[in-house]
Amino acid sequence: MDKYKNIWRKNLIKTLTLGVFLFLLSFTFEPYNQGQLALVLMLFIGVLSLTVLTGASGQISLGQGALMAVGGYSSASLITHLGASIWIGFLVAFFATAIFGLILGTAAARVSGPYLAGTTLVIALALPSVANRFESVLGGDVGLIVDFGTPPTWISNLIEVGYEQWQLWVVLPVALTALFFISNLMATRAGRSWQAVRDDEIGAAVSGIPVARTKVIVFVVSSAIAGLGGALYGLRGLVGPSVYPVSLSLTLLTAAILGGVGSISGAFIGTLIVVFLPDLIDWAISGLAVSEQLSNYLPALLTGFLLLATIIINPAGVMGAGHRKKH
Amino acid sequence: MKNLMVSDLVTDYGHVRALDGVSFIANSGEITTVIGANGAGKSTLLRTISGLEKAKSGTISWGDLLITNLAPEEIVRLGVAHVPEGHAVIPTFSVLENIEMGALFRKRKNSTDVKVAISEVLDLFPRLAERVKQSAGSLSGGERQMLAISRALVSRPELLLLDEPSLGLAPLVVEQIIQSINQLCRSTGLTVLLVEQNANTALAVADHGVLLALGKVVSDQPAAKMRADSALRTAYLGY
Amino acid sequence: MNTFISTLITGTANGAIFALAALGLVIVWRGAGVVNFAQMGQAMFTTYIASNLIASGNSYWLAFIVALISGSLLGMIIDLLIMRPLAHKKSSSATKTLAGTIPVIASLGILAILQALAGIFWAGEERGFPTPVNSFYFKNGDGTLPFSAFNLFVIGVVLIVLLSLTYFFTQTGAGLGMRAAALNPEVARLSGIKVSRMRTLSWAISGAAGSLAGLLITPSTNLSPNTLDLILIIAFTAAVVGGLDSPLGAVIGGLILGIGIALVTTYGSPENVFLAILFVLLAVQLIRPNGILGGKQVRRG
Amino acid sequence: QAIPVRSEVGVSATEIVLGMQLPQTGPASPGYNKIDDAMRAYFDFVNSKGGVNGRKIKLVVKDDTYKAGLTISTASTLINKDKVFAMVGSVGTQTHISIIKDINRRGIPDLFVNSGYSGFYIDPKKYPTSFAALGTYVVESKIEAEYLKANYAKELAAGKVGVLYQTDDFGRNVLAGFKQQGVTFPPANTQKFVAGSQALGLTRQVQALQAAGVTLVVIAAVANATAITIGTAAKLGFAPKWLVTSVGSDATTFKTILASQGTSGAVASALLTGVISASHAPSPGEDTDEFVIAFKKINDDFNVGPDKTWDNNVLQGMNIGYLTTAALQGAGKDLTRKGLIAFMEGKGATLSSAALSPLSYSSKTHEAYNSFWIGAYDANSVLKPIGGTRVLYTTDSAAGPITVSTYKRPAIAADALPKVG
Amino acid sequence: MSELLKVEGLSVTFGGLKALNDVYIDLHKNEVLGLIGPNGAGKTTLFNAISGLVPPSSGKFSLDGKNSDWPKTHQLAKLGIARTLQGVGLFSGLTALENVMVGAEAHASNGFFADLFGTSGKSEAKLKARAHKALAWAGATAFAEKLPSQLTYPDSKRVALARALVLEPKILLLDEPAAGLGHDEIEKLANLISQLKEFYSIIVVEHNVEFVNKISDRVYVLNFGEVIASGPFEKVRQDPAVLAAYLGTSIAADAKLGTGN
Ligand SMILES: Nc1ncnc2c1ncn2[C@@H]1O[C@H](COP(=O)(O)OP(=O)(O)OP(=O)(O)O)[C@@H](O)[C@H]1O
Ligand SMILES: Nc1ncnc2c1ncn2[C@@H]1O[C@H](COP(=O)(O)OP(=O)(O)OP(=O)(O)O)[C@@H](O)[C@H]1O
Ligand SMILES: [Mg+2]
Ligand SMILES: [Mg+2]
Repeated sequence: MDKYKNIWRKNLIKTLTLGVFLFLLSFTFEPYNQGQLALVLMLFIGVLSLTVLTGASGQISLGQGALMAVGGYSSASLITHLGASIWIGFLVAFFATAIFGLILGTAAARVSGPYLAGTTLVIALALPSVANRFESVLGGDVGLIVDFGTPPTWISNLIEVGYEQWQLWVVLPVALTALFFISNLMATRAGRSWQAVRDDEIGAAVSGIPVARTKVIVFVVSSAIAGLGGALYGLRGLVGPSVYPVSLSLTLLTAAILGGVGSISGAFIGTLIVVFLPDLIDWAISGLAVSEQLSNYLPALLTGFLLLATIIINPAGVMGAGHRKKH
Repeated sequence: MKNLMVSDLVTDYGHVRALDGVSFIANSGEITTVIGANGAGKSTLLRTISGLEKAKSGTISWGDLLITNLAPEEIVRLGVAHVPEGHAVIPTFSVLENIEMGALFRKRKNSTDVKVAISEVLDLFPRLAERVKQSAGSLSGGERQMLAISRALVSRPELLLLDEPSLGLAPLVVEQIIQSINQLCRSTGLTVLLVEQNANTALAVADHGVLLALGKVVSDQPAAKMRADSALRTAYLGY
Repeated sequence: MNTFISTLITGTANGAIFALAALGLVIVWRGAGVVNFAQMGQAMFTTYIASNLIASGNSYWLAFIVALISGSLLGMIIDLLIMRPLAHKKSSSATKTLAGTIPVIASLGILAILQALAGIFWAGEERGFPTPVNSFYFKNGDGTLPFSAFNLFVIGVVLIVLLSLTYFFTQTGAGLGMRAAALNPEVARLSGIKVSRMRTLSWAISGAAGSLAGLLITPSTNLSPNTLDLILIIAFTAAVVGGLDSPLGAVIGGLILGIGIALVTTYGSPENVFLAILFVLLAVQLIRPNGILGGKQVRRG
Repeated sequence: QAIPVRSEVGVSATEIVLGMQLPQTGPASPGYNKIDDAMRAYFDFVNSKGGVNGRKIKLVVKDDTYKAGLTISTASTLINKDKVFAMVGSVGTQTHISIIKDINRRGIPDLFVNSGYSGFYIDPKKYPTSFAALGTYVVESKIEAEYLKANYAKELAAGKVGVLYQTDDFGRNVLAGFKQQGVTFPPANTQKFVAGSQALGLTRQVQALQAAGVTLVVIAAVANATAITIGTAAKLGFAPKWLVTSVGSDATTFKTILASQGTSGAVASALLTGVISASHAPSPGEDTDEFVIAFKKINDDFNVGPDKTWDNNVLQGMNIGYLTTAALQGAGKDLTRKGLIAFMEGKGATLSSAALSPLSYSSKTHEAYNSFWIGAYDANSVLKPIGGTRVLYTTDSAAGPITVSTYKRPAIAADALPKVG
Repeated sequence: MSELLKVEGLSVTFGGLKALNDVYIDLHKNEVLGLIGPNGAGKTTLFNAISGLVPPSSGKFSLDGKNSDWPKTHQLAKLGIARTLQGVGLFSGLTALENVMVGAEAHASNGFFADLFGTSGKSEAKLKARAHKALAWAGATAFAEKLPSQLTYPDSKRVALARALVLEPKILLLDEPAAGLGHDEIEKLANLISQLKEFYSIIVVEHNVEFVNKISDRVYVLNFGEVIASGPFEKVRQDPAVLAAYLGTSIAADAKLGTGN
């Protein structure tokens, strides 16, 4: 029973351990890998949002990238037009996407499975149109140029920080915060009721869970997290339609599947795989005389095969069958 | 005369051994009942016979045919119909479609032969006859069970595997079904393997009884004798 | 000619094409319980095969038939190599969550592979693709009617596919068996239905239908590994709007989308087309969550 | 004489590493995916002649599938992992936007960007290292507008000129260029489509233009959308005069698409015949042009890409290879990023290339070609000067006037290598 | 005895079908009420109406003597009504313990934000303790950490019962709790229900007449959506209408009651 007493403390220790580990690790990295690690963490937040949605509530979204875009646009327009700091941008991204998720969830709570997948897909598709409609604010198809900026002087006076490293330092606390909160939710009543709704709506309802509201809440939480990831993702250089294409959503889904849907650590591992796969392929074929046509398409080909292999050999993902979150 | 002969049958679920060397014979034209406590392996036995589970070892023969580990759809085609545990129907199908499905492999859907078979089973369950167009998902629990049985009967089986047909059925209906099945046995030579929780009822209609415990046959004797054996009952069935 | 009428006609012609693609989706959904995102990838692949045949001097109709055959073969291969092993996997608790999602994800993987393979085999210039019959619009006095023999041909094909599908699913035993196999394999097998064969059959049929769609769509979209992506999304939306399990719904959905897009383009702005699609989709879901003609699910305690 | 050893990134005594990104796969790749192979072919040719100052040129190409999110990653790979000395010839406006700030901040030369978006070049203080490879959309369309005003004044006055554009920076820049010259289109004559959605058909737009009774249509769309538009119009029996911006007027793409649609080669050529377009370079079909002859040979000998069919894209790639080689020569043996940029700003305008237009690089602008000539396709699908003599018009991306240029392209050297410094 | 729950004039229709027609039922404190009747008589529908899963076309609902609206499904727990579903109906992705904790939703004091910040440890521990108690009641302590798929049928029914009990409801609605259970198990269940009677009022839908006889104080017999008889089982089973509609010939009924032989 003690296990329950200090949920926050346990998750905080877990989260901080990971954070300190990654922080220290980053010093041994070259800028390239620092940037890659930052990318992993940004996408990890996105995958986490998908994990919440698909893993805990059984709803599947093929348009998670569009939610990330909402976060990206809301923070970037604030930063470019009002000169807000990126931290304010994160906050706004979080809440703006939460509200968007509320609206979307209210409509989507009624549908499930393929229907939801379709809706989210179309949302992703409609994104450029929205950006074009509000061109003066959202920058049309050109988008809004934003970046992580430079570290404040008190840091740069202390230590020389490269751009990639600074990226990582900004992303890390945000990712850890998201991780901490999601871990908390998944370990308690909230996560339990989400799973109950996923497994049996009527059973959940007679147990006193307001099913429709719970589904909406899942959407809101998932969206807010996605928005946060999207804001970070945009800061890499640009917030624009071609930054959040349908393929981004598919990348997130791939990472979630490779890592084992519903598992938080799996989400991290899956993201690592997705981000480093191209490097791996480059390395693997560097010595071989591969035709350009083949090498161009190799990443897509391998991702496809990896996805298929994962679900055929072990649908639960790399975290192993029968893996379940334990408190 | 086609008998069902099961010998030394072993079936596992992963590490769980559900059937542990089961042997018995169900005689043609008779009702053989398989009884035993929850988890004894009754359902597994029927599922292995009908091919839904793979036998690890042992054999099942139906008449002169060895049917061990044939695919379920092949086994059905040999005249073996299985009404699995629970209300196995397709909820989004109408009642009629659920029944028709059982006759599909024999004849074209609209052949008179099939129509006759369907009207026969609908006679057996008037409640269903009133609801042929209704979707099976909206049926009451008992009605769904009737539907599952109808689907099996419409294939005009020679061997009927019934897994707790009385589950969720009103006593009157249970009585009716058992009577009809009894009658089918006597008139058409249907062979029945009946799994029941309610040993008393089952033994009352059956010719032969097989008592399972922990995946093993602990008694195999004429039903009347088994019914009278109070020692056996207290030991394995708790009354 | 009256703008409104010509808009309707153009929309109908395009809608027929979306409907054809949507029908392919409905077949696999009904026959194998899978939303097949690889559908247009398969179509793209077989259209490339046809295109190469034509380029090397064969007749259109030979290429047409080869494409249909290879479409159904490709469908069968996908089922045999991927979908069947997936269906045979016992679902563990971890995968139960995703039971309906796994084939969808598999189809996304297949799509990636097919597009990559097409790129490897045939990349290079984007190609066009011929129509079997004249695609020049009919003359109407001194103007033109925005409608061609080819449009008529497509509508004819859609009607034939629709009618035969409806007949097949509702009137024939094989159709019933196919639906049963998708909905509850265990019960279907116990009814003597050869579930695996049914699923393979439905993949084959939908593969052929998809190929057909590809052959008739690419004349207007051109051919490259990715040009059909957009069509897939539109077709999918059409199927969802109409109700995924209803062939007639798919056709209605396709027409709604085709005409809707034409109307928005004419009277609104093309920039709002996708917003309009989204709006229609959300509206349909709020009013009829399972699509216009989709079956209702009964909830029971 | 020994080459001085400097610790400049991407440069060694024997090698210069250049990076490039473009859509090699995906919906936006057709056509563009030939540019890198042509560039590499030219570099291999240079390397076969001993390289630049003894250094071999190595081109590292990354595929960004035209997704800006990916561009950022591939740029990071090029910069941090492959440690390129400079970026060269990168393709795509939207994708390049996502990295231009970062590249410039790092002081990495960003040469010969394949985008006509003027925002990249007109303010060198903002993007000091980025230089164009094309004329900007605005320059080209200003010149085209002027041509319309001179030759189609009646139609303009009668409101018989229409436009079809894609709603992105390209389309909007073209409209802006026309507007700058005082050419605007009545609303009924103005049709648009969302870039990338042409697969849904452009029939409605073409019908609307037909209904509006226009007799000349300006198309500001990518090559395949242009082909779809002209093909659709043919089906509708609508045969206006077409003016196609250079982006969408690749004859090869046009004919490949229409020909494989079953439109016979003759009909496809007929559709293209008379289409007006503009160019800063010779048409690839001009087989008497000395650059075309030289580049074609290099392409035959050195191109190992999947599709090396000679066309506008290959010509463009060859030209960038040529210019890059020239710039590297000009930056000297002691090759540094700063030095290269200084050379581009100081002497870049003196470089010559296959183009018939001079280059206009300076410390005030990083635009490339500010001159275009107007031509029409002949029956052999070669863009030929209208009226027989080629007239070059010059202007800028701002409000500058349009003048006739007297530039004469210097001849290509016998060894087909640029000669600088 | 006061009426804890009263349903008056309840009618439910599905399309043209009248599944329930003017049904009156009352439940007293600490009473076990049997609800029997042929298949499709409307028993589950009655439960569904009380639990807000189907909308009644007419009828009044009162709880504790107070008239009120028909409950919404998710408010059921708050009103102190727990129900089991026909069949098993556990959440397949949650352990037995977690399943039962979900049943205790109404007692949970941790809100969303407490969960978010991870400060809900105390409340979670309380829920867990409650769940353990309920599991113990239902005799399911041993498999608290197991997933439903790892449980035998009777064990999963125990967990399902525990999920209802954990609410400590005023009213317990049990839909065919004995179905599929062996003789032994049924015996244990009957004993358990007799014990529970001390704390709760219970309505049981069941086809096992012997079981119904044993546990219920009164029974209602439904047929074609109408109450055709009510009262103590001994009395009702003599009713010719009930015999004809439900029990069948008296001899067969005797056999099932275990009084034959
Ligand atoms: N799918 C399964 N996976 C693992 N074990 C199983 C599975 N199905 C049954 N078992 C186990 O196999 C044994 C026999 O089960 P079976 O269902 O055959 O018993 P039964 O006699 O039919 O019981 P009941 O009367 O409850 O229906 C039991 O211990 C059960 O827990
Ligand atoms: N959603 C629905 N649509 C149409 N008819 C329905 C619906 N739900 C229930 N019915 C019908 O209402 C009647 C009552 O069903 P109910 O489930 O209440 O019966 P029951 O008494 O619980 O039967 P059983 O003992 O077999 O479970 C049945 O005839 C059933 O077919
Ligand atoms: Mg059983
Ligand atoms: Mg019921």
